[in-house]
Amino acid sequence: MKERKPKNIFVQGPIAASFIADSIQKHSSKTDIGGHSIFLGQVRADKIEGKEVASIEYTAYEDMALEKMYTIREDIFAKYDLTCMHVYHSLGSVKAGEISLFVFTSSAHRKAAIDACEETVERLKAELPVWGKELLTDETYHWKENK
Amino acid sequence: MKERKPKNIFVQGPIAASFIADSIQKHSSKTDIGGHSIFLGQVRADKIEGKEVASIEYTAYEDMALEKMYTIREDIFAKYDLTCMHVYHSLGSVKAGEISLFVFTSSAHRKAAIDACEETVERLKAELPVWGKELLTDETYHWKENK
Amino acid sequence: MLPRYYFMSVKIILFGKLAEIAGGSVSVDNVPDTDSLVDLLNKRYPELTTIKYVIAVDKQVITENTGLNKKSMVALLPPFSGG
Amino acid sequence: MLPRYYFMSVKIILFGKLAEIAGGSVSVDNVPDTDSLVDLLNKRYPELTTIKYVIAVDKQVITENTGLNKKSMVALLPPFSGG
Repeated sequence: MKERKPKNIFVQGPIAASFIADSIQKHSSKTDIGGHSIFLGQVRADKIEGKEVASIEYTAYEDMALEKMYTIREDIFAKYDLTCMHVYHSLGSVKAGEISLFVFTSSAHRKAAIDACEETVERLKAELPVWGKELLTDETYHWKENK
Repeated sequence: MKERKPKNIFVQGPIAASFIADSIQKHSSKTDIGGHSIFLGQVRADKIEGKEVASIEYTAYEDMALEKMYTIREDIFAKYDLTCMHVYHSLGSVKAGEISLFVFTSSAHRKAAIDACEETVERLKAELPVWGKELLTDETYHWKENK
Repeated sequence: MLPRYYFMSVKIILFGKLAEIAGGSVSVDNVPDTDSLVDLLNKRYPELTTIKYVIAVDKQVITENTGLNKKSMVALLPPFSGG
Repeated sequence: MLPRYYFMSVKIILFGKLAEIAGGSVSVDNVPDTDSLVDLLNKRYPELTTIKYVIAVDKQVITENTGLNKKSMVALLPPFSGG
């Protein structure tokens, strides 16, 4: 049986800008990198039937999500010439305007970093068992669905 | 004659991770944003005839670059449904491992942000009159050329 | 003699909207496969029939009827909305 | 009577490798268009013929011979390498 050690991607609450900065800073010692591509998902104050999204409460089937993410990571590394990839997703409450997803790919050349980042975002939105419950300003809620 | 007020994109020296974090943080009040796409160009310690790139010294035809960037920005905003776009490019010396380009696009939906970021990066690499003089570890140099 | 699965109990975990209807986990007895499981759950929680979801067995989403044993990890997953 | 352009002086700015050869700016007299300018510069700085560059007039890259006047902003631009 294959040994699988999925890296944790989940963080409690929003992803802080300072956390992103630290992550970027750590790559300055990797002088074979020429380009970084970053995607950030931010909670949008969508209008739903006249009410507004105040925050999203994220839950996940964590075991399955980490296994899926492991597979996605392996596929992306097989397909693109990447130096590294980092993925973080929030669990729990993230307010409108805060960041809930951080995907970060780096490569010697920009094309690989950009394409890998986009494909990772698309795949994890489609494949990771994560759910967002949108809490509205009137304290009702709505279950989000990815398109 | 059309009034043109090109925004400055040039910063002296490398772009700090903390500057990027501040830029991300400022968007938390824009709650109509759902996705940010960021590209960072990092100076690579390329090997050139057995020597290594220690830093790049950037110069630009600034007036023309800012006009070009203005046109690129207008084209990208016409083509994609963006909330905002920010572009910063270093002038002067940037060491290997440091960041010399920061492109940041935001939109309600990820696709527009991602596509706009990639197209902006491609266009500015091809169209902005900016030059990088690669200073090698033995104090010789080499003029970089974009592919 | 009864078939081996007769006394088998399978634990199901549910997420999102499904967990609101049936709780975060339910135990069901006597379900040899996922089709039987769905039949049983639909009887117990009629509201489940109104909701779109997929079934994961051992952390893999299944697309056809799948046999279960007492070690099976079964999860009911509504449409994903991460990111 | 001499043609008007006879006493015209045009200032050229150069970048990157080109600036190393000819300096960051040069003035040339008596060049009615960009083709004449290139001829003159090639005589003055033979090394320029070995280097790839484009010409911008008034901050627009030109692709054919272009007339110049004393207000023209002419720039010689080697291959870009920003980013």
